[in-house]
Amino acid sequence: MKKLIGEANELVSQMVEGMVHAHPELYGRVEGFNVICRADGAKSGKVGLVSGGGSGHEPAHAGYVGDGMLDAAVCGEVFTSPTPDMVLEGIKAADGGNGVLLVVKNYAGDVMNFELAAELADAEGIKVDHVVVADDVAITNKEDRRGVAGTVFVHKIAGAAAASGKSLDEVKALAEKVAANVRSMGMAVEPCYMPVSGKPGFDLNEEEMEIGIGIHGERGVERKPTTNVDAIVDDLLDHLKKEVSPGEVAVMVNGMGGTPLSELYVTYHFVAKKLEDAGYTLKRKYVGNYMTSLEMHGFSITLLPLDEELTSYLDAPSAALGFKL
Amino acid sequence: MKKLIGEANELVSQMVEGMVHAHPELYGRVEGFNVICRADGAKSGKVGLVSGGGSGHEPAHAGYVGDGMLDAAVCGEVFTSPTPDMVLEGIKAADGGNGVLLVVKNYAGDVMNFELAAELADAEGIKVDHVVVADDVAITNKEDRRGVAGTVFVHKIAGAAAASGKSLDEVKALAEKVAANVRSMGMAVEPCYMPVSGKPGFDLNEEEMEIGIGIHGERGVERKPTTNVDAIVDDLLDHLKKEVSPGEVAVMVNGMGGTPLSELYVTYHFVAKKLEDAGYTLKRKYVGNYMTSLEMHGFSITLLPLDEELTSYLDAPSAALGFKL
Amino acid sequence: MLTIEGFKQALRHAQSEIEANKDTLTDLDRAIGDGDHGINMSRGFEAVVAVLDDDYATLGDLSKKVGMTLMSKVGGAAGPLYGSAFVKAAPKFGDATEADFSLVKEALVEASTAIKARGKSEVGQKTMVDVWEPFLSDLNESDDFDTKLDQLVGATEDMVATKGRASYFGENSRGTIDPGALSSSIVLKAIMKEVE
Amino acid sequence: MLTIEGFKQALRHAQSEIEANKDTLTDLDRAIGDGDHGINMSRGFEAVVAVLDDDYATLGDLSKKVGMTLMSKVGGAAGPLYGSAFVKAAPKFGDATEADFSLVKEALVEASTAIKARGKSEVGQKTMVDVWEPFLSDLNESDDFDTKLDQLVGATEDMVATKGRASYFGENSRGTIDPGALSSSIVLKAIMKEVE
Ligand SMILES: Nc1ncnc2c1ncn2[C@@H]1O[C@H](COP(=O)(O)OP(=O)(O)O)[C@@H](O)[C@H]1O
Ligand SMILES: Nc1ncnc2c1ncn2[C@@H]1O[C@H](COP(=O)(O)OP(=O)(O)O)[C@@H](O)[C@H]1O
Ligand SMILES: [Mg+2]
Ligand SMILES: [Mg+2]
Ligand SMILES: [Mg+2]
Ligand SMILES: [Mg+2]
Repeated sequence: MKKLIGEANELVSQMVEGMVHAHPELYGRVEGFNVICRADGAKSGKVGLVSGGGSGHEPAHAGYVGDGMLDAAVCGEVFTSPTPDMVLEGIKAADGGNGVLLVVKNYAGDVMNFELAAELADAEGIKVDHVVVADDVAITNKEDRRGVAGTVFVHKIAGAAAASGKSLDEVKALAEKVAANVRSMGMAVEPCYMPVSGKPGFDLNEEEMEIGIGIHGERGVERKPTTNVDAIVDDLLDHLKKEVSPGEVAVMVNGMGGTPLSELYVTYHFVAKKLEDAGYTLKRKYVGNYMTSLEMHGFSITLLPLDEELTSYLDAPSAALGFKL
Repeated sequence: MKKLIGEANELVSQMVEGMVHAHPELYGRVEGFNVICRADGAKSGKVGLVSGGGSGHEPAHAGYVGDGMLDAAVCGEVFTSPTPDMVLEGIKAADGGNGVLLVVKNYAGDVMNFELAAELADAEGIKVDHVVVADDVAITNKEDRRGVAGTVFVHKIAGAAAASGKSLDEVKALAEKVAANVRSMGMAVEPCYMPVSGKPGFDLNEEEMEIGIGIHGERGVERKPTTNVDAIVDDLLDHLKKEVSPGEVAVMVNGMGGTPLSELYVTYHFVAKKLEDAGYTLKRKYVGNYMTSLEMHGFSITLLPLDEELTSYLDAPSAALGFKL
Repeated sequence: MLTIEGFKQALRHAQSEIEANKDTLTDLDRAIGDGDHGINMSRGFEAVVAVLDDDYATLGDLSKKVGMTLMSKVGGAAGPLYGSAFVKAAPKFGDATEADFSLVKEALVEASTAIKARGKSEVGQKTMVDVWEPFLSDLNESDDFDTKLDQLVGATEDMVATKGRASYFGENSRGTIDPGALSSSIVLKAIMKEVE
Repeated sequence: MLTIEGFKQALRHAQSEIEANKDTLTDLDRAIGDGDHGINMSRGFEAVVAVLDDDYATLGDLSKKVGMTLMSKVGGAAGPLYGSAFVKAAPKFGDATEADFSLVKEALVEASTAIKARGKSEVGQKTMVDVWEPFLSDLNESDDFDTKLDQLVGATEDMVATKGRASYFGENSRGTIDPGALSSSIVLKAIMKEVE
């Protein structure tokens, strides 16, 4: 395992430091916390939007902070949910007086820490609500599904709705509409390595790949012999097509952090062909690193059924570095 | 070696196919060639800007096609300069009647193939000129220096100048001003793997890294024991500071394709601190994957001394996916 | 009797045991989770030890401080669970400066209840609950605490997870001990040792 | 005498030898370049073989077609170099339908000159020029072509590169044969075999 870092336990703090230094026009840092907020502070009257989770998913979540998307990103230790006090700082930084919506990925830790923070914020008189994203179809049981790359669409659409002046309830309803319909599935040919322990999330030999991975280095739900990406795409789409009917969709081919962009576009080439053959209309397309897992080599496919409302929020301007429009 | 591709010899063609399908509003493909041009065709009266080279450097070069940057990107086989007939197609696609500037990275193959193409274009009555970028200070002899990440600044500044209506000579003069002053140096802790042969560019054991790598999987000029990134940054900056004097600069911390964004920001954190301590003013900062080498795990640092002219072109709007402003 | 000093001693002991088992905890979590449990617990208990130099008037104050510290340092799933445990045990300890076996047990039952409530979990889901709940349910002062805890930890090996990250692997989660169960046994052993 | 059929045979032979040495060429380029020379040459000569089924009226036509094909299929540095070589040899072959040793030699000297001009290179820089130029400079019909070519290829091993990618490694480029020198010897051997 080779890491381009300083001291492993200062990784998140130095990353946040670097982000704020590189983009001072965009980012501020909540003093003493690994929390990134808007450089220009909370927008009075606007519903605040906060997300976060463990670090290691860059550009998520700080890369989605900016006009039209998030107001604060809470950066936990690598692959470890942030603590309630941190999330509370994010909430405070995002609060413009009209309530704050938390976008939470469905992990026991994230849900508990964000809920605790919401309780603390409530005690301080801040109106807080939250939406849980659970888009990973690799997990059969819907309640247990992980929140993965589909979360980015929640950020984008809820962010645009908040920017357009919608109320907390309205923004939440939109976020839930996205969360209810977005579906993702991922795979990897190489694991990522935990910076502190130096260990890979799983051990694969040269001929194996993991299907149905999460974004925290966890093993997939199935281990298979490697094939070319044409066949891999078939495999993932088989799962996704069971839950998303043909029609107009947004598709995202998301890199896991260590995947060359050339491979993502080759992958997208197959995804597009197969979906169109199956009767889907690819109304919006996104290819790149959106929700990564350190240097993992792999990708996920996300589908979001689109109507006019969602499309218009998806297309709304965004200043966020990870989703600039 | 694990690759997320279909047939290795169709990689570039399928990647180009994927790019054009994903971004039809931005890209067109020159029929029958791995050449990406503007969806809306050459801009009449504007100086055309063409770059390219081997593939495997994504988002370079297609990611820099768009309003305010390139008009065409010529995508050779992986790490192999494109052929003259391909470059000629790029030139034709970019020609708006006022001449075309080629941005060429300083490799024997690129220089020869682009020169041959310029001769062919000349024979067809198209005014063509070129600029050669050789920013890699890892190579002592200035004439032999490779063109690496600094090329992106040439694209950006020449692109903005062309978009502003400058003549071929003026655009060329600006491109040469950037090329004459920009300096880069890179390193890697893990090699990349050639898609066709399946072989790594070099073999490193767990305790070694390569300093002074290029962007084609070639070994660095020095092999050393791995250290933390703090010390690595010192090493690279020592070389760069010899050639770029303290003052206002643009700095780019560029990922080689397999480097997590978190590591790039940690790296940037050290770069910024050390440069500021040494009397540099970081007027513009860029952190991300700009000029990659497949899945290589490493980074490069680029410095460009800035004056008002260069700064304003650097800040001009750009629709290119890899440098959206 | 658990005194304030004894409680502190227990926490210092827990910290050193977690440190000694850091890699084991991480490896277990690597097999059926995301490989950070040892790191999270180590970070949290290091922070706990750092607050032990302060003076505490009551066991309740100390327990609350420990809970708040864990809550803000551990992160992940374990953070809110351990944090809630100590925070919710605090009122039971109340103003006491020492606690006999039955008060300790009552406080720990509060802790266990807090874990289940926060985690929306119950016995049999292959989590730390499978140590806390059965350990406390029929606990006697004369029990061999360590042996009982070891058995409970061992029993999680054959379970199939239905809560937490391990649940993603379904049947494949069988065959590995739950990391949170092991860390719980470390913490409970350290406390019970000071009660004896 | 090199006939049109003999020239075609030489190119087919070159292709199969390049295929057989593809990995060697790539590995040499991996050591002191970017590891694609075997791949580039293989792609180029496969395309050359594909155009050999066509009819050609003259050796010049064939040589030009081969050059254009290599130019548009090999890429990298080798593409324009080999491409220019065959394109520039074509006028020397002219309208001839067969060439004796001295005409072949003249045409190859043109090719060698074209390589140097296109590559702005000369003898001693550890490139393919170190095969082409000395091989042709004192070539006699009675020479043992293969042995001479093998010696020239071998001699590049000890050189320090000052042109092409290998030059990046300075002194470290010593100890490896130049890949372009090896591919050049393959091509030249195949042609000379048909002249004999
Ligand atoms: N809902 C839950 N209820 C009780 N315990 C849980 C729950 N979810 C997880 N755990 C416990 O937490 C442990 C994992 O902690 P840790 O690895 O630190 O957090 P994370 O899973 O967020 O990485 C598991 O081994 C399990 O014992
Ligand atoms: N300027 C030059 N003059 C002559 N030969 C050259 C020159 N540059 C490179 N070569 C030859 O080309 C070979 C490399 O070809 P290849 O690997 O296909 O291209 P690239 O270097 O672009 O990857 C070298 O081994 C060398 O013999
Ligand atoms: Mg975790
Ligand atoms: Mg090459
Ligand atoms: Mg864990
Ligand atoms: Mg090469």
